Amino acid sequence: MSVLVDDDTRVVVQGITGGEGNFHAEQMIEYGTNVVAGAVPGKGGQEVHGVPVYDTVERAAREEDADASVVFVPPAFAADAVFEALDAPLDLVVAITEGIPTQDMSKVYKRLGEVDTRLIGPNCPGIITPGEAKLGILPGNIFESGDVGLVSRSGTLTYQVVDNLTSRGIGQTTAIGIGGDPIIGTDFVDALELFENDPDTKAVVMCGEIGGEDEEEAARYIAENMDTPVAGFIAGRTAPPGKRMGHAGAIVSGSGTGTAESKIQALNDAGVPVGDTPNEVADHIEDFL
Amino acid sequence: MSVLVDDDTRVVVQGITGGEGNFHAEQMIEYGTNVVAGAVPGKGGQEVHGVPVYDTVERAAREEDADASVVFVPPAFAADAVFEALDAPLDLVVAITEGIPTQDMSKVYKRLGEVDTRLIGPNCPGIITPGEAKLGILPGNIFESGDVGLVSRSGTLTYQVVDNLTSRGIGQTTAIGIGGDPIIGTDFVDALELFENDPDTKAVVMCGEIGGEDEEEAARYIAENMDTPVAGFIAGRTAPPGKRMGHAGAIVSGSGTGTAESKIQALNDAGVPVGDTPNEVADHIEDFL
Amino acid sequence: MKLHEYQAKQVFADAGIPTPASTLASSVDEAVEAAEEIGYPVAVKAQVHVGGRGKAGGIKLADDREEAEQAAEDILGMDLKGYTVETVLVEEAVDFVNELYVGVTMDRGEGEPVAMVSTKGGVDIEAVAEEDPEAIAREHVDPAFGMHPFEARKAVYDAGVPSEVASDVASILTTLFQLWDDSDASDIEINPVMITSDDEVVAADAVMNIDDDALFRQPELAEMEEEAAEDELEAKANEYGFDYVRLDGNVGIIGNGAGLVMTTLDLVDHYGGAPANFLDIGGGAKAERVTNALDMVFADENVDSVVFNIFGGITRGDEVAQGINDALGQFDEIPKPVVVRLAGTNAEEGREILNDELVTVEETLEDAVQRAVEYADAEVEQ
Amino acid sequence: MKLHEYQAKQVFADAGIPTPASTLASSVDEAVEAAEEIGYPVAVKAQVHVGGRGKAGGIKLADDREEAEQAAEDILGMDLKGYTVETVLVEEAVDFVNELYVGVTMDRGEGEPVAMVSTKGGVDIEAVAEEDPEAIAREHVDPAFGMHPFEARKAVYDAGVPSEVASDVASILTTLFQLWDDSDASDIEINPVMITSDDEVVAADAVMNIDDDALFRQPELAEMEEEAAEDELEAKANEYGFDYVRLDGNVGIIGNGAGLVMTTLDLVDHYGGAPANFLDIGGGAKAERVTNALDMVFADENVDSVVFNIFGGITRGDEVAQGINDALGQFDEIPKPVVVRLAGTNAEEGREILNDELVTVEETLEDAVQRAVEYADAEVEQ
Repeated sequence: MSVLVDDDTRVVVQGITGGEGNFHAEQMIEYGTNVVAGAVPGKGGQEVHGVPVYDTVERAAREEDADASVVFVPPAFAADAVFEALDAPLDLVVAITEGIPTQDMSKVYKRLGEVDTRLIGPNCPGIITPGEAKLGILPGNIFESGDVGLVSRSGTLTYQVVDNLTSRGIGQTTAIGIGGDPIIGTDFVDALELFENDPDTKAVVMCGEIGGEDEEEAARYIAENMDTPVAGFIAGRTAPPGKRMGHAGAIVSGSGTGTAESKIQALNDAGVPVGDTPNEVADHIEDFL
Repeated sequence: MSVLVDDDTRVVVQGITGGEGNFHAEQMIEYGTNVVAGAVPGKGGQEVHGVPVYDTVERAAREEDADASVVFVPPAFAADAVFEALDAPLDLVVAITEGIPTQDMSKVYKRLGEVDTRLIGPNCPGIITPGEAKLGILPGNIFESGDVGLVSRSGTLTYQVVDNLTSRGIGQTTAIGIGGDPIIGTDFVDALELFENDPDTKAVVMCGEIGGEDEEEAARYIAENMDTPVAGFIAGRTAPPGKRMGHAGAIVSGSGTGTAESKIQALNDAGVPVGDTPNEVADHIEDFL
Repeated sequence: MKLHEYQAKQVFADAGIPTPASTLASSVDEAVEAAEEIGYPVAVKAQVHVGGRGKAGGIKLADDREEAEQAAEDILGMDLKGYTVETVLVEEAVDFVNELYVGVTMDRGEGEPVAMVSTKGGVDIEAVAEEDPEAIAREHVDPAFGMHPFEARKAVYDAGVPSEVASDVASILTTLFQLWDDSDASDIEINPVMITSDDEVVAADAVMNIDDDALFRQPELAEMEEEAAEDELEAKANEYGFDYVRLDGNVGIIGNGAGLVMTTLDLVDHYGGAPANFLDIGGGAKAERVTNALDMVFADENVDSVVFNIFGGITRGDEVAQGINDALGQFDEIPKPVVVRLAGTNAEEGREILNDELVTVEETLEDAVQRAVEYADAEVEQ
Repeated sequence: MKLHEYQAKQVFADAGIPTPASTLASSVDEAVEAAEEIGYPVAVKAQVHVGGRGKAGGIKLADDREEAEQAAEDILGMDLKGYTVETVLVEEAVDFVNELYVGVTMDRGEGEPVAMVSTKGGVDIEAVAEEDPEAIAREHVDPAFGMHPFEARKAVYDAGVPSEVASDVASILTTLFQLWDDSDASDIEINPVMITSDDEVVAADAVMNIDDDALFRQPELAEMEEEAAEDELEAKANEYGFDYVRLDGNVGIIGNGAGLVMTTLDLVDHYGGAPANFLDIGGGAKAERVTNALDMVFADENVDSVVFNIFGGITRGDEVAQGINDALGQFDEIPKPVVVRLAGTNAEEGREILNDELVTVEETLEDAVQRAVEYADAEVEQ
């Protein structure tokens, strides 16, 4: 019925006493997510929304048998929070924080290669398995349980596509926002592999954007390894080279790599139809089902 | 007939243009070791003892198909030389250099966990397979080919024990000087495992000394995993606590760990006879064969 | 954040990298005085954040006082790709026999830094990377360990740097990496490193860009940021804290979330229009942010219509609608037609609140974009 | 290399760790003046490289001028475990409610640094480690990454440090690790960190030992090394570059290689003798090193005989023999009987060269040691 998270996932909220952490912890709990603890240095012993707070993630994980966390920690301290979650160790860490210095993420990325924990993000809306659990800031009400997996580099674009799907009665197994930063934990290929191996996911939407080579790599992966049909969308067709389109990763280099054309071409070559509008993506998915 | 090195081993000498490197490269070649290259930054294109010198280890390895190196590089640059050999990558690196800063070795040790290369040393006499190859500074003439494996934390003590063996006509498969520093690459357990898996090694001599817990760990390994008989020697029975006996690793801590008594007891408990003199060690080996 | 050449050179020089004697000048007199003190020949170099300064006439050599004066007169005040030159660096002209490229950047795909060395220095390195990738030696660096000295040597020898200067160039590269690491740089490069006939190495240019997300912990570098003579609207976006990029079209675009805004741009194009800008107001859409966003878009004289595309996630549509009403209510007359599309949480409530005397409300993204393109076309026809 | 408390405190204070006000004094007058300036109560603390100073009378509290004078008089010039106290640190006595232990060292077994925190501060931490290991929180640190802030926090919270000061103590630990790393320290610790009634934290003692092998790149710390009032012979060994440890017996021992020398000591003991020292002359045995080694051993008045045990590896036995002949030839009379055992490369040639009017030559290690023990016993009986 899902990948990575479900109603058994036991979640720690890192930064639960901050404004964002507090608000979204409440939202997650309301959605039915099994939030079992908060972790904030110096706040051990407090309770937030009925959830006990610990000074360290390791203690939260040990005392509450947690296996995942969501990081709502300001950018200056966010990489350290991720390192702490990797060390606890948890199985899954979802980093919502935007604006983490790239060199910090480079070190995190190195560490990810040494441990078994999976990171989603940073600078992402999180992950949701409709009706079971959401780890992050996605608006639960637009999702509906169903057969389609979704992976996206962007937040509100994800919501747009989900809206197009849900309004046609097409539900989702799990939606993963992998984040718009240049260095991220789970990438398209990782997410596609999860969906390919999930018997309940009948089709996958992949929302990419300009910058980097991830979509091209994903296309290669799809061509070589996937039976589940995939429909794509690429944002940024009209973006001029050298201009950063919001996301730190969304930039077409001067030498012409990372363009929407190259990504769309690669996906088409892999047999993936790419919609010109979000609505067209939903059309393709409808065709698959 | 041997572990780790034989006459097929293709050796790079790092630091071949320095005094020590130059002298021992010649000794190694005279012994019959297959020295195929030297590596010294800025000396690429030269030749030493008929061997071509390259600016980088990677290039030496690539051009000459080398798989091992011996490091004769001053302590300030030795860790970097080891990192370079790990990166080349070579299969085996033997670091002779004494006096490498401990924090440098700690970083090397971390890196060793990430690569497939084996390090012997530092601060060690090297490794020899009598009649085939020696990588290091061991005096070839005292060794003889035979059935006994030898592993030791000390240089001249190794020679002493080998002398006791050879003078009785007991030869050696391979002798490994693992070095007297607190942080080393190949330790007793690693070396014992190699000898246990070598069908030609009929018995093993293990020369330990005070300091650390390596001999105790070796005793546990022997008890649990070894069929090949082992005889031991432990230097430093008369060393007072808190005094460093030459080797940086040879120190009995104030709290009583690392003593000769504890090591001898552990070995005896594992069924390993420990000689009171090097000659008694040879007696035990003679009994085994 | 980009450092000017003169700033980056100061950072390099402080770290021990050899740089030519130089003085910053913001008037012709200052430039001539600097040239006289340094001695001829000198190079007079425009200090603007523009690539290809040399080709565009922003760098001139001068062999004597007269030429120096002429060069400074030519360059100071000139327009270089939209930027006015306000300062020049007057620098000892190095007599070189060879030029190298040395740089460190983040390889985003690999998630780790990469050091680069090439003997094809002094030319556009991106062109070299495209046409002759083998001419650039690349050495990836483990970010946890930092650069080992052997890695610098390896890059230098792999690139084929002449052995007489290999050790000095390796040492420059090691220093550059350390600076990159300590300064939270995104890119740092010297192009060219000049090699003189007596095997001296000199950093003849200097590029250093800092990760904006790390400026909070680089106070000394952050202070070097100058009020660049950048696009007025982009400066305003900076002030408001918006992600904004000005484009050539006439349909103003406001939205929340980079992907969704890019998609809105793409749809404007798809329906035959031309986007005037990228403007992401981010999460939440309080009245003030809405006001500021509209202010910016209206300030762009090219804009003929505006499409406002908000997908409410956690943000509620009714709150956004109220913000839009408040913002537009401040105008006596709405300068350009505004189309609003609200979706997501409480979108319906939001649409009900919106004052349709101020804005045109559309339900779908496609309809909203098409309507905005129509309005823009109508304005053009007038 | 060990830093004195006052030196380590200076390093800590420079790094931002709070330390009490203090002044170094090498006379009673200076000490009193310092105490008057700091204000009472003060602690007067002997600056010697000896553990357990407090118990041995090397630290005294003074509540007024008279007591300060008395304390300085008592401590200055006193003998602490063989070391004469030449300076004292006069320090503000901190009024504390709690004492912690904080330290960083190399875990040799794991090959990586370990940070330690305990609420059982102010007492012998090795005893705590032995009797109540759970009372010390340990956090291993990856040497490539360095200490992450969360690791410091984890150690502090795991140790049960009161939450009021947890953040300050974590910050001290982070700083200590950075110092450990930057200074090539082997051990660095504060025992105790005092906690005052108003939740201030203060480093009331300071230990900092530097890896001797890294002193070449720590010039500032190397300069702090003082001619300690150490054993005269050990000082001489330092000068000669020998590994030397003085022991209680009367059989002097010279050899090459740490393991072989230790084995020689063990054999002396095994055959009923008592080793007077450990002396490793290292590789090669040129005449000068042999002369210096003999000089040292003869300078030890406890020595009654000497055993010289060389296993020639690359070093040739005949060269060593020549060195021994040359060295002993300089004496009119050999002070104590010397037994020489040469083995390995060219040992036979060496034995032939050796002048048996100067030394007794033995072929095996066992024989050589037994002979030296006999000689020593004979000297004792005289």
